[in-house]
Amino acid sequence: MNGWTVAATATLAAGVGAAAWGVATGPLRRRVVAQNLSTSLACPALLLLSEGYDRPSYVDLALLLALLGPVGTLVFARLLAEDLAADPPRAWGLTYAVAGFGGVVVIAVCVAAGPGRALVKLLVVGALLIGGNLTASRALSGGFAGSRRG
Amino acid sequence: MNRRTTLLGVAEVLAWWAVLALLWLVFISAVNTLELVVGASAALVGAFAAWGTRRAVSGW
Amino acid sequence: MTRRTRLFVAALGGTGLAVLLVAACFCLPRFGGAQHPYGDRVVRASLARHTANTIASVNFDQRAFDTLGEMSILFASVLGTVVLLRQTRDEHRAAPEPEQVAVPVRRFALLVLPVAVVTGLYVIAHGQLSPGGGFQGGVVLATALHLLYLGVDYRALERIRPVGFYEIADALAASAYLVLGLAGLVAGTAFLANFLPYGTFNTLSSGGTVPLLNAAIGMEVACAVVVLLARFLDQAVEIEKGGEK
Amino acid sequence: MDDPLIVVALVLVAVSATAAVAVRDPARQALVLAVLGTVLAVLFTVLQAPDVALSQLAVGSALTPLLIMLSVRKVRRPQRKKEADR
Repeated sequence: MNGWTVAATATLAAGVGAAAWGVATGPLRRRVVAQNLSTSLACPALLLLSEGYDRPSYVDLALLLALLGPVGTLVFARLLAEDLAADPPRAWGLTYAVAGFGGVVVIAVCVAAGPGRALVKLLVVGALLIGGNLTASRALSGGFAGSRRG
Repeated sequence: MNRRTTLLGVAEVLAWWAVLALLWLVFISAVNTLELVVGASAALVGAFAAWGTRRAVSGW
Repeated sequence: MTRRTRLFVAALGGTGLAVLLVAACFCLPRFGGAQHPYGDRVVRASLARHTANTIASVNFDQRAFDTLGEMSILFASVLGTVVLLRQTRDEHRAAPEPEQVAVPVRRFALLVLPVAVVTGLYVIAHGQLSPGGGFQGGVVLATALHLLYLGVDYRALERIRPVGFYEIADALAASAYLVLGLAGLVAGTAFLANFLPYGTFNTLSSGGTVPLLNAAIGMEVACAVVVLLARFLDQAVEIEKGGEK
Repeated sequence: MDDPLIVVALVLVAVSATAAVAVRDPARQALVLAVLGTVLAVLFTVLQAPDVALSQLAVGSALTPLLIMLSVRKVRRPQRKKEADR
């Protein structure tokens, strides 16, 4: 164990654990937000693990999750639009907090990586992660207005 | 499709190609000729995908 | 035999099985032990064939025949879906209605789609070097295409997704895998043997047939998933009960 | 087993898998299933199996939810139409 893996353990236990609890209980508006946050917390955890195990190729995992996690949330935002329109989720504070946490992790991993192409790759992952997270939250709270059938 | 839209389309594909080729260059770990050739072609596929989707969206 | 005796026999058998399983579990090697007889041999073999990612070497070289089976399973299941979810005589198609999507979501989808395509191709091309490969990259490619449904609407997706083309490409990719296997026979070795030169370790051209088989699987998976999702989307969005209106 | 990281990942998988079975509504089940996919990918990463983790991420994060939710929409549609006609 080193500092990176300890941080990853804490992120998983506190963050993803809370998200797993949130997605399993409560009203639908809470569940979709928890699902969105679970991917945006697991992605920093994967970045931390990649750094902790000292395996740069594990960054691909975080890249894929940052890319596909928001797509998964878009699926729910799109196909549950009618249920969510009646009871839209409001959790912008939490969303921004998690996005900020993702940013902090990306910056920390970037500092550890040092200048080079690997740094730019990490920044791309970070941009996809935060941008995707915020866009997915936007989609959940009324991103699909006139959804009757299409 | 007149000359102006053709030129705009070509410019759009080229711009996307440049961005995506840079992205490939960032993803890979070691650079060599074959890597660059494969990256350039993959970026071309991505650029055409971008062009095609934009056309599909605004083309009605 | 009465119901009671049958239950007794079943309970006896169940308990015996449970005891044997638990006893067997105690004889297993410890979790994460230091001895990996199979792993050591696999790593040695994959390094001898200049394949940096051992998993890719197992999937597409040492056990390429297993992958052929897996690919056939995917192919057959997609075929089954196409047959099952076809439009029957008592159903009709209703044109999907346009969807109003918030502008940031729509822009996000249009921006991320090409990025996801390039990422999918990157994952396929580097299957023999880093984690990833044909299956993972193919799924990413197919998912990327469906961003157009999620971020815009189904009509936009239908414009750039001729299903017939993907069906043909799926079949072509599946046969490309077979042809690469048969090429081994022609080259004088065995079916699906790694007959090409191994190349320089840790470059894109290393691993002999591994990158080519990887590419075939990537194309097969991407097209198969697109066809599969096309059937599901048709059913969920367009096809409705009741005859022609 | 003495690595806390592995223990945390295993517990997360056990909890979300149990929740996926316990939740009754298919749409909510799909939500739990998406989280289960992510957590499983983390477990595979912790066990040093990045290839499997990548497969799990690719399939579990977007594809499986999409298939399930499309099926749910197809099943729900006749009901909705009846409600609209009423």
